Amino acid sequence: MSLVDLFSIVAIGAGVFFFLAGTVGLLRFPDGLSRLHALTKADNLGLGLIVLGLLPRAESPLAAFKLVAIWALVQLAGATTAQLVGRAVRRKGTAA
Amino acid sequence: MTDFLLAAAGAILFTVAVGLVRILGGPGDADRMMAAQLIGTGGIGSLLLIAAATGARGVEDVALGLALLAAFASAAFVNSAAPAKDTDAVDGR
Amino acid sequence: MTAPSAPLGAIAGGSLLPLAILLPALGALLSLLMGGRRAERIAFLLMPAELAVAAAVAVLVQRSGQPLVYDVAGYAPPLGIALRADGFSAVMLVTAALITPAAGLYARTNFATPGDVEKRAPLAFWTLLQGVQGALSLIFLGGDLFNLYVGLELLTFAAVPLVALDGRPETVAAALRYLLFALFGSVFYLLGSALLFGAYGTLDIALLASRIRAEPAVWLAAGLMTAGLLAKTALFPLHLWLPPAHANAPAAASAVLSGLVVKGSFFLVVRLWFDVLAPLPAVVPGAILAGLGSAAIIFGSALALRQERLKLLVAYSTVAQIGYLFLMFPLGHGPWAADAFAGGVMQALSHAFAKAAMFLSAGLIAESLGHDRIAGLGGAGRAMPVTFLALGLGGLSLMGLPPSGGFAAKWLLMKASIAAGQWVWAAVMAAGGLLAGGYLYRVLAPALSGEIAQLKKAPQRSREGVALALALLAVLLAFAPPSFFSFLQIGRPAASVAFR
Amino acid sequence: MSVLQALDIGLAFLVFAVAAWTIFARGGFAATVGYVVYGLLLSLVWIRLFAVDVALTEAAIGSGVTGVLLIGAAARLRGAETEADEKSLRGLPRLFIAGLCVLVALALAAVVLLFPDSGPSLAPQAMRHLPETGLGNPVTAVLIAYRAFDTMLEKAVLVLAVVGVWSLAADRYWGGAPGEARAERPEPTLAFLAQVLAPLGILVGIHIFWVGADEPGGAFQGGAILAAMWMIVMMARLTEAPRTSAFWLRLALVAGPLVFLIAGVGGAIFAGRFFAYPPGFAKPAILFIEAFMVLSIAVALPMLVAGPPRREPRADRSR
Amino acid sequence: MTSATLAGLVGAALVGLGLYGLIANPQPLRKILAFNVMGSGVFLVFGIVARKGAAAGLPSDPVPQAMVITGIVVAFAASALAVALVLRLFEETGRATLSPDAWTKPSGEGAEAE
Repeated sequence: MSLVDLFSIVAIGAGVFFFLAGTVGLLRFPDGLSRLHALTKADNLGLGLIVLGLLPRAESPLAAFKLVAIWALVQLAGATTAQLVGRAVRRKGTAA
Repeated sequence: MTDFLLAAAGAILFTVAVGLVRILGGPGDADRMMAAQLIGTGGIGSLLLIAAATGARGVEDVALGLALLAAFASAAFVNSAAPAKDTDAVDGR
Repeated sequence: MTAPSAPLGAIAGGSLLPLAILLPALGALLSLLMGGRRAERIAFLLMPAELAVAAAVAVLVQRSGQPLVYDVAGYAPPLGIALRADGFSAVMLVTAALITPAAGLYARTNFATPGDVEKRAPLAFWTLLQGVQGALSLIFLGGDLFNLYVGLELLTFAAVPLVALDGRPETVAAALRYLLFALFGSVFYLLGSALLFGAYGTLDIALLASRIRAEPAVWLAAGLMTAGLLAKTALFPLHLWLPPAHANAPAAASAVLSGLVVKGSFFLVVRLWFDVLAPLPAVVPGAILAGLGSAAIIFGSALALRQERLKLLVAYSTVAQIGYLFLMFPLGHGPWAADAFAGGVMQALSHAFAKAAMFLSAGLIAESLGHDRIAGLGGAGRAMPVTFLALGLGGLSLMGLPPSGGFAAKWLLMKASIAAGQWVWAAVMAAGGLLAGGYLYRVLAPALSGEIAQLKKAPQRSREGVALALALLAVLLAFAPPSFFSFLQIGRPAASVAFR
Repeated sequence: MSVLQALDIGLAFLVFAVAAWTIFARGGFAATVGYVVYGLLLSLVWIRLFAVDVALTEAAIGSGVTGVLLIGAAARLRGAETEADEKSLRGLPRLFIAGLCVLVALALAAVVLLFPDSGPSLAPQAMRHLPETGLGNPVTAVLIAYRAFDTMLEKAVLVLAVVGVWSLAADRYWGGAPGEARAERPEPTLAFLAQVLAPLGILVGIHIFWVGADEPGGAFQGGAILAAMWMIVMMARLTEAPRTSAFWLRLALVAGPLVFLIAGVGGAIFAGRFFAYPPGFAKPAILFIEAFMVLSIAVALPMLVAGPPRREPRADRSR
Repeated sequence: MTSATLAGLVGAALVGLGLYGLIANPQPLRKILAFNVMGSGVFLVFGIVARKGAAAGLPSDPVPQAMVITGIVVAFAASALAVALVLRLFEETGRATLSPDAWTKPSGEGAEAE
């Protein structure tokens, strides 16, 4: 097994672990929004590690760049979603 | 190596599925929106892994498209929770 | 690029086929783009050209005695798409090219654009009307099942908004229900096409006809596609959407919807069973279709008898008349096949003209009286005789009394079913004729009574003329010469069976 | 059983489960969220079928744009469903329908299982004619050359759909802009998202359109991504929805089918066949047509999502 | 079992599910969702047909793929039109149901004026 493969396995394995951990957290934490917030973080980290593990396997610099862009976009989506939906919930909280 | 990538993809899909069961049921619509977004993250992750394992061409663009649109459902959700109906906009009944 | 598949495709007439589709499509696009009053002008500018193209197609088919074929883009099937015009296509094409402008002429009053300030209903109407015509041309000429799927969807998207044009909640609901039925139909049709493609690697009708065998995939595909098309044709028991949609649409739209649009999907049922699936033994499916048709005749007529509004009555009579169309299916094999086919086509044509005339008349009556309650029609016939003449002549065709196209159609179908020993269809037709007489009597008897009707405004002569002209065309079909019936057989696999 | 098979089975089960959720979930909104997830999973399935062009379309239109449309509708229709719920079918008819559907599914499954593993295919023919088109992506060649007629007409379907949606406006709003005028300040987060996403998305959309000639991608997918970008910008109120009477909007809407149609007629003149391309000019002609199709898709999809005009045609410019 | 066959079975199941939702669900929005589920099932059947037509160095027959792409766009347009109709109905009547007694009674005679 080459060094690249080892790197991929470690990074991707760690990524999968974060996804798993996020879900376990989801099942254990009692409170709604904070639990989702934690889950967002875990999943984004997980995706980041997977992208990291796949980077050395990318066929071209463009493909590698796309991988990073995908991760960045998902980060952005995760952060904004949490904020948008959170705000909607708060607005509801004050109104009700 | 291929099998490892596929197994990783499968593991992520599995955790996504478990999370899905937990969150799609609610309690509120806000939870559901967050869930959809998170499942998107997992889906993109397993998509990349499957692509790397099976060597299908052009898959990064699919993932790129999905990543671009990942926040869209939430944006539509926030946008359509019309001001007049704000009070019941979040988790309905 | 590649050479065309058949030398026939090379003859110049073939290029008329894409033109018949592209002209109305161009009209619809330009109407939206230019907007305002120009939408109407574009429609009327193109409609004569479209009629000329349709007529030219018919003449060329007649001259060559064979279907016209055109490989679009120069790629022969199975890779490319072919358009084909046989006798049946050509007459339907001409029919659509006659009824659409007639409905347009009638609609000029309702959908005018005064002062060239663009208004909602006129722009939508003129754009969608041309969309309907383009879609119908595609359906009549398409030689590829997926291309025909696009045609079906084009038809749906053009027809559904026409129903909701006046924006009342009940019309919106009727349009929604229509759309859901139509979408169900398209999906089933597409599913069947997928199975056929999976089995034979082509969706070209001619190629499929030569490859098809009786196997599970084909039977399932046939069932799914037929069910989908029946939902769009509103054959009993999938007719629920039709009466509210056709009765609530503006009269000009109703004429097109009832006269033409349902014929589009019916046309494809005929294509499917008489061309694509011709090699299959079709006794049982034919009997099922005709059984449903019979139920539609009885049920639709009986409901028409009970309606209180004229437009609803006319709409329910469409449900019944659609039933007749399906009586041709169990009679497709045997020495009587030519009669049965001609009868079915004749029914499609005569009903198209007659029903368009009746909906236009009903629209005029509703506008003139301010309502279309049958109970309030007393004496209206004397006040607006031309309108009621058109209504009555259309009714003649529905009842199947001579002289009318409806009579010719029912006579041919009856002859065929008796020759085939399938008496039951003949009996149903007789009963249907009586019921039709009943519901028309309900309308005409009070209208022709001695009461004095108060008109809010007199109907315009020109619009009465349009309705009457359509009704006369329905009557005129009764005098179709024998050559017309041999024309209908052009392109039929069993064209050897000469019409007597 | 290999890992790949296990993954496939897991994916199949997941897709089925989410679809079932979409059909059976209690609330309309919950079902709609299920559908958004479902669209995403479907793109995975399409990847597994090696249909990357379809996966791209599904990701952009099936999941993304349709998601916005349905989530928006579900959010608006909240509370409209309780009454209808009571009228839902019960007992015997429900059982009958369920039986019918199971029957259809089983028959379909049986036929699918009977299909040979190596079925009939048009791939060899598609590849043989590929050089004539100058393209490298056979799916694009099917769409824009072999079956160009389908594609042109399907663009016309989109235009008719826009007319149909617009025709549902109230008379006084005809010609005005879709979407309600809102007094509310735009969400700052949403505005930020749109500002970051839009330029990137436009790049990606154009990229996907451009590589579509040779790699997976094309006018549909690129146009849909651009459409999504316009939608997010409108959702964030960085720009107002245009008036439906605006000439440029109508021109953009019909440009795709119109240019395609004119090119098709040009084919009859210059290449002897409607929708044929003159030898040697195929690729530039195709890219030219596709560019207008991208434009039309990018405009038509947001207009379909935005719905009928809801503002007075004159008043909205003063805002 | 190949992944193509598996996808075909899922497609069949989706068609059944969607059909059930289309008929049995009373709310129009749910019917639209069901239509989309059913549609995607049909597309998957096309997908396996394409996959089984792998030839000439292509992993999948491009012709059915192109048909699916066309179909997805058309299905979206159909959903958009249906959603517009549902929302219009909701705005006019405060309800989104196809059951006629929900909206004809209040409007009464209005239906008869042409």
